[in-house]
Amino acid sequence: MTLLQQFILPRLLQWVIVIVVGITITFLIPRLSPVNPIQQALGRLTQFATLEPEAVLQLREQLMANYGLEGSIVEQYFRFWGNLLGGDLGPSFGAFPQRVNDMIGRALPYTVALLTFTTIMGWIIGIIVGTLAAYYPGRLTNLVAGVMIVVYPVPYFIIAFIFLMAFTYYIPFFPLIGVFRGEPFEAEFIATYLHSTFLPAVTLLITGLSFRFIMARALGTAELSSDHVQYATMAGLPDRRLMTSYVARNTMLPQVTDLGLSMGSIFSGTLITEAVFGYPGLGDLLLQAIYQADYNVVMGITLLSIVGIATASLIVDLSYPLVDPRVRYR
Amino acid sequence: MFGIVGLVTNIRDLMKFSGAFRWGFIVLVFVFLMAGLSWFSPYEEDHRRDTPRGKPPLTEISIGRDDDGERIYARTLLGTTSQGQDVFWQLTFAVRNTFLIAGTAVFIGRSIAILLGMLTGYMGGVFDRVLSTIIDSLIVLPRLPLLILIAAILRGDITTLGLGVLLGIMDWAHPSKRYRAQVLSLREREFTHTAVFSGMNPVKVVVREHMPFLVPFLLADVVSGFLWAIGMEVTLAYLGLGQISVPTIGSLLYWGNYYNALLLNQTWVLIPAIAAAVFTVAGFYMLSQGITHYLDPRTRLTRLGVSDS
Amino acid sequence: MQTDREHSLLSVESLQRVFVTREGFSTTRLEAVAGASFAIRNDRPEIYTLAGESGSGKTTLARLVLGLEHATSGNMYYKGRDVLHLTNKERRDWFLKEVQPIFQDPFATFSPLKRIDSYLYETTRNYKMATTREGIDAHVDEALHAVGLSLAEVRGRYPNELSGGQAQRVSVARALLTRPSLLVADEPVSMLDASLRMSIVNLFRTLRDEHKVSVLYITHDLTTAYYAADRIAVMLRGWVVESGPVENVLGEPLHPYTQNLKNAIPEADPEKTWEGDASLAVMDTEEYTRTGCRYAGRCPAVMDICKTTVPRDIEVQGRSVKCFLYDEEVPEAERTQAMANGAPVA
Amino acid sequence: MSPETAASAGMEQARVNEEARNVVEAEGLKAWYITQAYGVERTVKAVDDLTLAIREGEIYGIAGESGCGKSTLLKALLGEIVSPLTIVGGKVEYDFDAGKIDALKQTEEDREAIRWRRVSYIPQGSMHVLNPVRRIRDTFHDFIAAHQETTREQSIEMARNYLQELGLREGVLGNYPHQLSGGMRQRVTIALATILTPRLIFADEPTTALDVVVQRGVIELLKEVQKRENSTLVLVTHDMGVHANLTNRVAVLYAGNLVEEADTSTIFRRPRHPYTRYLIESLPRMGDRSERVGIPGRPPALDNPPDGCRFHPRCPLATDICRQEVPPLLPVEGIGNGTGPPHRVACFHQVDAPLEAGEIEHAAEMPHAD
Amino acid sequence: MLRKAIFVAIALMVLVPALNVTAQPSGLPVDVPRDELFVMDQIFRWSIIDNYNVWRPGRITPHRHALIAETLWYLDQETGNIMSGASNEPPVYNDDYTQMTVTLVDSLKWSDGEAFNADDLVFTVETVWNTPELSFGGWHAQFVDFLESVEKVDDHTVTFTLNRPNPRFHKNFEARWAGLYMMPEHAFSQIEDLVNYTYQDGPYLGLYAPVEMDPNGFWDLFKKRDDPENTAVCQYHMNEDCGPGYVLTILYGDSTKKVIAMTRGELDAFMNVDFEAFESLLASTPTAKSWYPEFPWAYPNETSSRLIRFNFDTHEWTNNKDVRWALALALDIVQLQTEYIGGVAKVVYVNVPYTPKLAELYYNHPRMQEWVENLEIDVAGEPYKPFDATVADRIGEWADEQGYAQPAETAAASYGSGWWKYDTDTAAKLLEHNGYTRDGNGDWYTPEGERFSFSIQAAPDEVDSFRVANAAADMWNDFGIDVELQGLERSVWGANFETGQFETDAPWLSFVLPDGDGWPQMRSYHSKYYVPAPELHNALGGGTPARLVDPVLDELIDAMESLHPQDPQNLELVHQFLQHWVENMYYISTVSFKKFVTWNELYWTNPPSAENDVYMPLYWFQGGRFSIGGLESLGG
Repeated sequence: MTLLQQFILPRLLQWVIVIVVGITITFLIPRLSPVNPIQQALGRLTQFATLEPEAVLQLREQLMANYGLEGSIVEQYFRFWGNLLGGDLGPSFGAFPQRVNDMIGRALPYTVALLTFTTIMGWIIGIIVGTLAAYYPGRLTNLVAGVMIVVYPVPYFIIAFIFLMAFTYYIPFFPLIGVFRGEPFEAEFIATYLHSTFLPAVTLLITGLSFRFIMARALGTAELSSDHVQYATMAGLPDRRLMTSYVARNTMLPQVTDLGLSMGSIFSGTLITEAVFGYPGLGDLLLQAIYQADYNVVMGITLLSIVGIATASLIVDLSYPLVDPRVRYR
Repeated sequence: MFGIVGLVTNIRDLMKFSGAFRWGFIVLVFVFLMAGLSWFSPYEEDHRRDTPRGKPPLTEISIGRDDDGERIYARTLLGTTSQGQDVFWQLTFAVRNTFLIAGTAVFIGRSIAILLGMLTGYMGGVFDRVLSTIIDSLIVLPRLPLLILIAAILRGDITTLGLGVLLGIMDWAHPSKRYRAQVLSLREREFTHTAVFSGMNPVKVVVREHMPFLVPFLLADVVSGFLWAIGMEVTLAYLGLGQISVPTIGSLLYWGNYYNALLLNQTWVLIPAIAAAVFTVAGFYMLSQGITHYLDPRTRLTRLGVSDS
Repeated sequence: MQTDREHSLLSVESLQRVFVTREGFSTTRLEAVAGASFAIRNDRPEIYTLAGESGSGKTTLARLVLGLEHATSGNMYYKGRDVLHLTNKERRDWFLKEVQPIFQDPFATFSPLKRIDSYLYETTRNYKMATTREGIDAHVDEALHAVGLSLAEVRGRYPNELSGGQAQRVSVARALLTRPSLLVADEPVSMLDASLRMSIVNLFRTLRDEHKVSVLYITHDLTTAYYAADRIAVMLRGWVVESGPVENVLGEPLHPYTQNLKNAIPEADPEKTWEGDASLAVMDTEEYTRTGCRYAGRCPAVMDICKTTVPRDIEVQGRSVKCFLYDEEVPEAERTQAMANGAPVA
Repeated sequence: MSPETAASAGMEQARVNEEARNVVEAEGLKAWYITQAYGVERTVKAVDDLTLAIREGEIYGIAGESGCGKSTLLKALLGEIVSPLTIVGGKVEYDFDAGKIDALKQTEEDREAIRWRRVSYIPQGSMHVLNPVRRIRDTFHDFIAAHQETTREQSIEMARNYLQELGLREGVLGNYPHQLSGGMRQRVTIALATILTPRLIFADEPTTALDVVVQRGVIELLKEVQKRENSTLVLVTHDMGVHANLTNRVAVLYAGNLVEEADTSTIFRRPRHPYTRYLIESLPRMGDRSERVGIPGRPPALDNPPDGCRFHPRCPLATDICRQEVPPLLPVEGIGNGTGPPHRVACFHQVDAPLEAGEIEHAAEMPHAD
Repeated sequence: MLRKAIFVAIALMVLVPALNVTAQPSGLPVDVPRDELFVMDQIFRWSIIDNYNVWRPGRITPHRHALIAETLWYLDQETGNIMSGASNEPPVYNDDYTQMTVTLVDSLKWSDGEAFNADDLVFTVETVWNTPELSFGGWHAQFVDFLESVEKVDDHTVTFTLNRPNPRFHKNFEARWAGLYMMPEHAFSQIEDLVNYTYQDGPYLGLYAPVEMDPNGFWDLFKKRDDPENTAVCQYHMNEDCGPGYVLTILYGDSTKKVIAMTRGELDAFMNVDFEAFESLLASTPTAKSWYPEFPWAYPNETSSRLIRFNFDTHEWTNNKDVRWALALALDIVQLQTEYIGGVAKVVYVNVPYTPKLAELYYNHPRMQEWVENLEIDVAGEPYKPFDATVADRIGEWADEQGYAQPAETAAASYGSGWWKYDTDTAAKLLEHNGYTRDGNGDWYTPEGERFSFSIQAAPDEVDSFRVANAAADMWNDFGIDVELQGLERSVWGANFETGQFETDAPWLSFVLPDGDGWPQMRSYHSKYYVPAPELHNALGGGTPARLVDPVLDELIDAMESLHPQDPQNLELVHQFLQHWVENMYYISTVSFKKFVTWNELYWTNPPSAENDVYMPLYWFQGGRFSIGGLESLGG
């Protein structure tokens, strides 16, 4: 009971608030946009035709109904929540009558796979290399650190673009866009999938890794001077054990927290990277939707990312006491 | 201590103390000089067609005519863009404007962050819980999609400063949480009690006793703030959502990309802009490393030679 | 428990402070101070010691007195006034002036980023002890002289430029600036070398005798307590288990816990080495949650009743003892047997 | 839950074989902190020209105020020399069964062979010396596995047995450090340092910042550990009470110099150096409320120690010779039975009287103790 | 053990992609030999997947439905000629244009072997007429508006009866981008919900049938029918087995990526890239070519033109004709066309593209030529002749200077019409006459004493429009006006002009159709469609973003409506419209559309080009059905 009341419930509540606040914001912002999807659709439909005003009016009403834009913004808001709780994100505006659910459903696995892989790999490699760098200071590690510090602030798309040019043009080794053959989980699909995902993954990995590296190195350096590491060093523990169980294990704790908090920016990076590489994930879909003023798709994706990121944070938060035996809540 | 003389002394002291600070300082002075040079540019900020287009660095180019109508020739340091602008002078404008955007963003974001961080940290109770919950929610929100949307709404009307304000408004949640944690721990430190028993009122305690401890955090945050703001500026500009007619590091990249600089091997258009972004942020990073190290009481003690025997 | 509020400088009545801590997924309710009562006399200044192991609640009690913690229940009176419910203004204008703290770690007492004299000036100015520049300097200098320092030695120095003893003296001097009637000194010497402790403890004696300042002295070091204090309250896991004049309590401890404490003192005499067992707690929180006597877990004279029932405070031999060994409601034979099992009474 | 009871045996002082050989010998040891900052070299002579020998099986105490070089001496004896600490001169040698080992020139292999199996170290402030995210049993395994072939199960079994032997509750093995009380943590640390039955144990202020009851438990544990294998225990603490209760012999350090060395009872009964007398005199005692004073003044800064006897600015007996010449550390004639190590003192004005006589006059003009 | 497993897993995660990349050099998503596969630029990324219903509303690129479907006629954009589809005879109207009779080709078959006949057309018309949701292209609204009845006369003849005269009713079945596509009556009559029917399995009337689609919308694969001889395309080509076996449409992304794809041999044709990208493509890929083998390379006869548009509704200064003329005279068209456009588009002084057909009807028509050469405008009371006939020649000189080989045609045929003089002095006079003043720096101030400044909006991804805006901003700034160039993303730019949130912008449009008819485009400018900003400009069904109200135009539009497009009187009215427009300088027209439609002759040859100008290369207009049908394989 205490567990539930004192620990899980407040966090679940927090999770709910995060989602409500986030979704409300994302509901409102597109509706403040000057780009009216009805006008756009009308423009498309009437482009080659001579129409009488009545016909235009009829078309407009029909579109409003289709797009769920009838009524005041408050009514729209509650209808939106109603649909949402029913698991329906509505129709796409740009690709009417496609359902947003279907569009997201198609893109989601790509993004999740890319994001999960690069985040975990970046995290692991960053911590390992960063801890090594903290452990063995010297010319080489300074060089690596220098490179990382330089790479870290470079915006995602620059790295993405450099890779794109280098490995699709000068050395035409990778496909220009995401190319996937065969049915999922067939050998051919996996082969083409890996082939297409390599560059976006490396881009995300490098940027993610650089920050993890910098952080791990700083934390590792601090940890090395801590009493328990010094004592273990004095006791002649082997380097590998010191590095893993003593330095890295302890530096991982703030890294876990940071990982939970940085899911949002990692997602942003994925968005840009996907767009550059023509990788058919959520990011690419979102960018297209924003350009087409496709509210429902934008909202669907933003909403999903809020829920996803909030849930990721919740999981990190809930699991933190399991990771760190010291943690006390007060 | 906080006078000009004190500042100069501190900086000198820091330069001696920390290699990171030294390098960061030099890099930033260089970058600031670049920004300052913009006021001496022979070209106007938003002007195109000043030079021949797309010439590589150190080419001799015609830069106009003298009074007699004779062409004047000069070598261009970093080459020219496809829009007929001198890359070097464009870069000075770009650095200045990006600094303005990022600086505004950092200033606004950190002001909100400090204010909220301190408020929540000191007030505690329901106020803290409500505000902290909201802050936590905002941390989790993915900002880039929102930013792209807002930029799309304001585009055309958004000024350089406006973009800075917008970025600032979006970048305070994370630091304010950090300040709150810091304030919470400072509040329990013994010297805080000493200050209270010395009869200092809360404002004095915060300003005199706690602020100095927040400075390293602030500096570290300023760096990450700059990093984020520059990254966002560049990303928005790349997507064509910034004010691309104003030279910024991002719009330089945008135009370079727009005119297929990489395809045409006109790397001189892109490299200076990327380098400027990297140097600025790396400079700030090193600076903050140095200052943080310097202000750390533990290292300060060793520095002053009070070592254990 | 009702104390003589009117005639006490400080009167603490059944003060309680409960912490709820969460460790991992489990919650513990810790009674860090459990209905502690004591009083510092008003007629003449005294050094009153709160002694006990670490984790006995003595520091929490000191913080309660200083108002740094909120009491969960209980009362506290200073010069007859209820000080648990002061307005902020009353607290600042009157109480803080009357009661000043001295903290354990002299280096943590002052911000390492500030000059140490700034605290002295702040205190003088904020409590309006002097107004002119000269007056302030003189007032500060006077306080520093009282602790054996001078303004010249301290001015412009950062805390880390002073030795621990000097910094602790400055801390005392700062506390004296408001001309308080009570100093609350929380383990003021535990961070100092044994050879330096005496100088601070002596200072308290001087303050009591010459400056008429009472000191609430919180320590685990019974030798300095014996040396300096007039009266003592021994604390165990939030309880005051034995209190009275220091000669009585430490000279002839009655409570098995006090005996244990006294036995543990390492005397600087190779002839007088320890006898008997020292008993220690494994976990700090364990004893707080024990039903019955909190010492029952490691008491050599433990009886069955101790494990189930909380003992009363018994007035015996000029002191108050919280132990069934002296409770006449417990059959005498049982008590004698228990005492025989227990450590030899010193 | 049963009460934690420390070992109660062995209340008498450990007996030292009079003919025991020296396990550690230091000769002319100079361990300085040398820092180089922007071309300015700073030297802190934390240990300066120090010679001592510690015999097998004894408990050797090193006493002195903070800032006297105690911990540095211990690091030097341990061979744990990390910049800016530099050995400027002298040598430290261990002598176990297999010939002498130069402690200051240990290779990685030497270190691996010696550390924990022969020489061990009990640190100050156990609060942070245990890995906070590792259960005690895993830390035990780490420490054991670093020095001998073992499986995790074997290590834990070994640790369990050892804790039982020491009278500690084996249940702590499953705990994390933060779950233990300070005293328990310190005792676990001692067990951790001694589980491989080292011949030589260095303990640096093992009881500082512990309250009396815990302190007593720790000291008794140390005694127990020492007695088990008749190890040599080198104990650094500023607390003379601990020395009185635990050690066989005490060396008193002042400002990086050894000023007096004698067996414990001599040190406490008939200390000859004024500083030693001060150290002991300044301690309050139960049952005695007569006024005591601390040592006037404070130890000198070691980057610029006073000429001559380093104690002279604080010494009421100081004369001109003290200000000019460094007093040599010489054996006291006519004391001791000739077989044990001599009582050595470095003072021109030794006081040859039992302490009770209160020979030192407190100079009224002396600065306040600090 | 667990640790080892994790290690192995991580190692695999790193190694497998690394090993894999060496095994997978091809960037194409399908496994079809290149001698059977033609790859072309898809232009858009599909957001609607696996839906080949070409009648439903929503985005659709014409090349897709033209590959699989068939309408009655096609309009050659260049010549204005009608090309036959499912009908190879022009429609026959009765005298008052209330009845239209259509004769269908009798040799076409659906891909399932059923013959195509009049039942299919009648079914198609009636279905669309009765189903508002099948409104792509506005056909439904048109039928509701005009149609009285549709009747089958015989198996290959259908008669439409209209409720009022409409000489342009056949346009519904004439594909410029899209015409009403034929539905298979025998199959669709069985389907209840045609709106949501995805039409994945045919039967199709076009040459190709869809076989595979990228679930992510980046590409679409079509396979040639087994009976190509029964399709209109192969019958047009008089080749029983015309066209590649497979067509892959694929979207790589922006100019850079398209060029890279072509250099990699993974793209055989793309719609357009910018000038710089095209140049770098030529340098790296010798087999790539656009319309001309030499300068100016690009296909010049796209049927639209670029212009600078004013908003007459919200900004006072735009309503001053003199100011508009001053702005026009402050533009150096030669510099604009050479420096900004690269010399590759034809100059036009009015919004009529300079295709051979339209040049003949408008620019080179004696009536227009005489008018423009003698055109006089009033400059501060003095008459002034603004026309400069030497523009094309000067561009030719510039091209010589650049060392470009000149095309065989005359300068005018290559570089377009004359334009307005670059005469900043006269422009200054015009402004000063209207109370504008100039300070010592040459900066202009409005009569109210404020700095004369405005913004020009354009979408950077619409390359030439944006460069026109860029050039105008540069030149006007040089002239002393503070002009801000706003590059806006296309949807925002679009929304801005639709709601009147701009001062000037750079759109593209044409006043006439490729066959020369003006009414369908010009009718929007009728003042009855006017709505004030910020209402949607086309809220009333017509409308212009400029919010122009001019009774003279109204009269001309009304007069055109009931005239047959080919009626000489119609042409005269269109001329009058254009003259009136220019005299008022309502828009500043700049250059005709050009397109770097580029073909890589690596796997496929015989694309349309200047040497092979049988049909225009704009494959996205009619889905490339004719040009793709004419391709010949070069072997894999």
